[in-house]
Amino acid sequence: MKAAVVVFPGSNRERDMAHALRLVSGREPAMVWHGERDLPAGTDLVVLPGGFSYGDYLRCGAIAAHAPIMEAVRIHARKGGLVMGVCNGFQILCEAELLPGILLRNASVKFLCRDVHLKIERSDTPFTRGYNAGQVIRVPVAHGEGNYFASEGTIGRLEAEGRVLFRYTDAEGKRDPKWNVNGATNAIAGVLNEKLNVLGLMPHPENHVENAVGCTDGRGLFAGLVAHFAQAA
Amino acid sequence: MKARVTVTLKNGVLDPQGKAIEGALKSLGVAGIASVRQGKVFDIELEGGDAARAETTLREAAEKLLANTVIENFRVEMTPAGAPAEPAAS
Amino acid sequence: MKARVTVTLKNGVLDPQGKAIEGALKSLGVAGIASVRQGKVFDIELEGGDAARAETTLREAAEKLLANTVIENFRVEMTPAGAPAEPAAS
Amino acid sequence: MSAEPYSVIPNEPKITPELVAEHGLKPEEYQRILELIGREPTITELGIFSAMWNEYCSYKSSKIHLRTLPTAGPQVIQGPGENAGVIAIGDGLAVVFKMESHNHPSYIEPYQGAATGVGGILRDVFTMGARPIACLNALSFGDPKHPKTRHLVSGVVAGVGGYGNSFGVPTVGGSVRFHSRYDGNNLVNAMAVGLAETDKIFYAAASGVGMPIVYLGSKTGRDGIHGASMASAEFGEDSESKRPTVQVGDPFAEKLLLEACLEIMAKDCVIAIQDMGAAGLTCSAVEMGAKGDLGVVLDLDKVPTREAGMTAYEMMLSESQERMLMVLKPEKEKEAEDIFRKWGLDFAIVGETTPDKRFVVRHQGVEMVNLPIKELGDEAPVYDRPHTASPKQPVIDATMIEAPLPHADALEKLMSSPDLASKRWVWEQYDHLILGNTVQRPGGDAAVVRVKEGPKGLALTTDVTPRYCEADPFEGGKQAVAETWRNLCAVGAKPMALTDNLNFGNPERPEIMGQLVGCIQGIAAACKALEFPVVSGNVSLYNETNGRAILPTPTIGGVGLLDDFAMSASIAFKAADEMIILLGETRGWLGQSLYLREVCGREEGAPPPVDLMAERRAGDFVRGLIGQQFVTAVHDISDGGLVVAVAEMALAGNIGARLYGAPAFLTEHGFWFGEDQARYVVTIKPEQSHEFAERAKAAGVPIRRIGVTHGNALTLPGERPILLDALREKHEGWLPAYMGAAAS
Ligand SMILES: Nc1ncnc2c1ncn2[C@@H]1O[C@H](COP(=O)(O)OP(=O)(O)O)[C@@H](O)[C@H]1O
Ligand SMILES: [Mg+2]
Repeated sequence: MKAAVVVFPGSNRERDMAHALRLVSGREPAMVWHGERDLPAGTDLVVLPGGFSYGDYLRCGAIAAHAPIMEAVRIHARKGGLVMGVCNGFQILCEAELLPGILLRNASVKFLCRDVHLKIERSDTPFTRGYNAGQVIRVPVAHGEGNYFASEGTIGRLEAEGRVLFRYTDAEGKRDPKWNVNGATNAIAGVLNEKLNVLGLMPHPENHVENAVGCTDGRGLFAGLVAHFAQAA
Repeated sequence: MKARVTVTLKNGVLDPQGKAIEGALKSLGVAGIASVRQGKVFDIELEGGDAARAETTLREAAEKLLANTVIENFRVEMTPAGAPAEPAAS
Repeated sequence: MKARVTVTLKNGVLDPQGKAIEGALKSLGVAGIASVRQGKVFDIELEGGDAARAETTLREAAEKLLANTVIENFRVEMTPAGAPAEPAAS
Repeated sequence: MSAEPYSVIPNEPKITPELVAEHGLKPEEYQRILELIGREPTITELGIFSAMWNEYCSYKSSKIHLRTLPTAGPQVIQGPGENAGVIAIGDGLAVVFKMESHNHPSYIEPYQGAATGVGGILRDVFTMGARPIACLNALSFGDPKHPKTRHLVSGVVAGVGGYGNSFGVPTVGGSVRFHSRYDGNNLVNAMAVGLAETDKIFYAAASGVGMPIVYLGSKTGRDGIHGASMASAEFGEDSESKRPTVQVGDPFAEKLLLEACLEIMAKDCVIAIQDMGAAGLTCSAVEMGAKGDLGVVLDLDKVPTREAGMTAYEMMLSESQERMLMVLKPEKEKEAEDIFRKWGLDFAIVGETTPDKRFVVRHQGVEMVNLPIKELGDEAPVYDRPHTASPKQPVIDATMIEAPLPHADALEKLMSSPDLASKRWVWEQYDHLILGNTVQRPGGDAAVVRVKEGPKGLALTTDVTPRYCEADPFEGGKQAVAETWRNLCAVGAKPMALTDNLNFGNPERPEIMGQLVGCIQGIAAACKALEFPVVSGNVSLYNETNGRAILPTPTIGGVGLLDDFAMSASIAFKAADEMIILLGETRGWLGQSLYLREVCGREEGAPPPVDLMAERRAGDFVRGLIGQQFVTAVHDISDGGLVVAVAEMALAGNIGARLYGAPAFLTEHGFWFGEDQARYVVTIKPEQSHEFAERAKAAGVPIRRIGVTHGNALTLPGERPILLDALREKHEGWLPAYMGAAAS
């Protein structure tokens, strides 16, 4: 799997992401500066990592969505290539309209860093084939603006088309407002685009890939992607 | 030339910050507040003196960047010449 | 009754947001922007109909919470009855 | 620089006694300036003197006492005197760390004050060539009932998080306390820890004549002019209305500055580098020159400014954030500039080094400053201020104290009291996981972060018990270091070195000066006995309002080293039916205990004495046990005493405990709640009890079996069981409930 991690000014989880990709795929990802206009040739997966691109000023992800590299990301997605935005990366994908909706301020209004439980809604996507549908994993969140919001119509479509991939639940996979860490509509933690090749998610699977620091529940995502490309090859 | 772009949340869009402020005002003992919604203003200085062109520029800026029209509305106002750059210290 | 409290940074206080937005507009090719400073607006609904009292309440709210007068100025405006709650969708 | 003719120094406006006083300079200090330069200073020069001779920069009240602190050790690469301390941890790696206060600014504008405090300390660390890997913060607030406290907590915590989260460094530990003596003077002490290679450390001392001096980072505005002086003046009734411009932080700019600085350092462009902190351009330029025995010429026309019409005075004293000054290798100019441009930062050559040891500043064709550079720092006044020792407090006899509540009720009360209640509400607002190396998250004794990919790990903690320091500065100073040491040992780390942040009231009052002197003596004694040197620190004085000082608060930040991070111990009970053992001697010391304060409503008595040799024996013993995986859980005993420690272990592991009775020769409440020092609680597998006892005997550490892990409740002999779920609700609930009462 050839992964490219896009680095914006203010990105700060790009090292965490690169570490997880390296650890699970055994291959060093390319780090791509936001000012570039092209992705490295042969890129399979583009990752927009977490952080505070442009200081999160104006709206999270709003300024980064217009970065020069985003045109290449758009083209990659249009051609069916995989794109994954985590946390700030998710916010950027929404602002760039590669994903519907927007991430509002957490309902608590505070930044929150804690482990959450995520229910994997389906396993038949390249991002989740390392998991079983209905499986619950534990991964951390670290954000102030992760409260997913979209018009009623959009939410209805996302649900109907099975494009909600991750949801905040309790440890048993049950939905409960207490576990909806940021107040997201329908406890949505991650969504797909129509073609199911662009994913945005708020939590950080890249921070749970080693037992020594947390746990390994996040590995499945990366392992699934590796398997996906191995099969495709 | 100076202008102000005001960006506010559309009706129906959740405003956690506004809600929190509402609650905080109540517990601070400020009485009589029914609801609060928070928005943004951008005070912009423009080069050149063509007001019509400036307005076009600003609408472009707002549409492209300053507002996310999925959830926000915006309004552009040119500041009359001689008006203070910021509200008087209140 | 409705009102708007506008909070802006005092002159000379650093506005990293404004600076970043300025840069972004430039690189988006929006021409003619000399500077941007960002502020906040609070659209507030008040209980009761006494405008004078409402204004006192709002000034209190602004001083206690909405603005930090060390770095910010604020201005309170009552919205004339019948005016739209939000700027018309632009 | 070029030899253009500059006109002579103007002496406008005239320096009047009022102007001198406004600059915080005493008449005799001004006299000293006149003698030093042989003429009347310009206003800019006066501003420079006031900044350099101010308490914050010159340490004039504390200097002679700070000199007594042990600062050496085989691990020390750089002790106090640079931007941060540096220690070696093997494998060619060094840890760079320091703590600093931002107390007054955080009272005036809690969010920005705290944020810029974090920004400042991060800059100190990466200026030396280290990549920051962790932050900690020690916060002291006023009485929870004081009307301003909630607002301050909310703003400070948001500010600490806002800066660190965006910058991208995990905030892994700290402390939060409340006491009415911090009403009007809250404390924000921020610590940053970075990692560097031992042979790539950068220092402030310039070298070479005619070297370009480069200004890096954000532009200069009129932020925080007089900020440094403000930090040294007592607050009065009207201080809130006379507020100077506070600095606003831009963590985004700082993150770019970090990356750009590390990049030019890696490309070998840098001769010397210094961040602009208190008194900005003045302090940094003077220090670079003075440390390198060189003069400096600055041309202010080249300084990137944010506002039009800034005067030399304003530029020299501005405290705009996210700026650096660097002496550049001349042949690397283009390369360095390109790097800064790539990161979108200002880069301007604003001066050069000269051979004549003068500090010269020019602006718009006029020489505004021409001062002897060495004397600016070296000749700053140093005071041996009169000090009186605090009166000794009586030792409180536990048998004379009645237990007003059943112990179970007392425990619940303590666990939900402001100082002991969980601080989760705080640290969940901090990204404590970013960078992916956090092995032990907040909530334990010390945080543990992995060093690169391991196997080494660093243990980090901040500690002090101000009420002990108030009652007995010497014992309190000792205790602060001892507790830091203990928290590091409790996770299995070898304590390596510490940084201190000495927060006190007005040193011109002999009783306050006495607290400062006493605490420093106590710290020095403990550092010596524990071989735990001080490598950096910061002093914050004049923390008082209307003559009422804060509790003496010498915060200690400790760094420990683990050979294998995976072997670190945690406080959580691991399994049922394990043996719970108390290590160390218990005398049932209730004087100055939280039990006495929270349960009996009395704040009095002598604090527990610290036997440093016992501390050392116990710490070394525990560390050894952890290294051999002989213990399953470890917690040190501090605030609240033995049963609070046990309760924290039970909550962390969600496993209860059945406790045995107190020894007959002690009062029960003294045994359960006394705050005797040099103690730990550990759990072991029952089958190891015999060997454990033998080892303890050999190590000279007293032990006592106090109970067994069991069930879902904590049971003290003869009392109702305390269900863990109920206890957790109280322990976790206090702070959110308190803060929830207003979301401000
Ligand atoms: N301001 C804070 N920031 C981060 N962590 C904190 C803060 N305050 C407390 N903590 C964490 O909460 C835990 C308990 O703190 P404390 O009671 O001071 O510990 P100890 O008694 O072991 O020194 C520690 O892990 C500490 O790091
Ligand atoms: Mg401890």
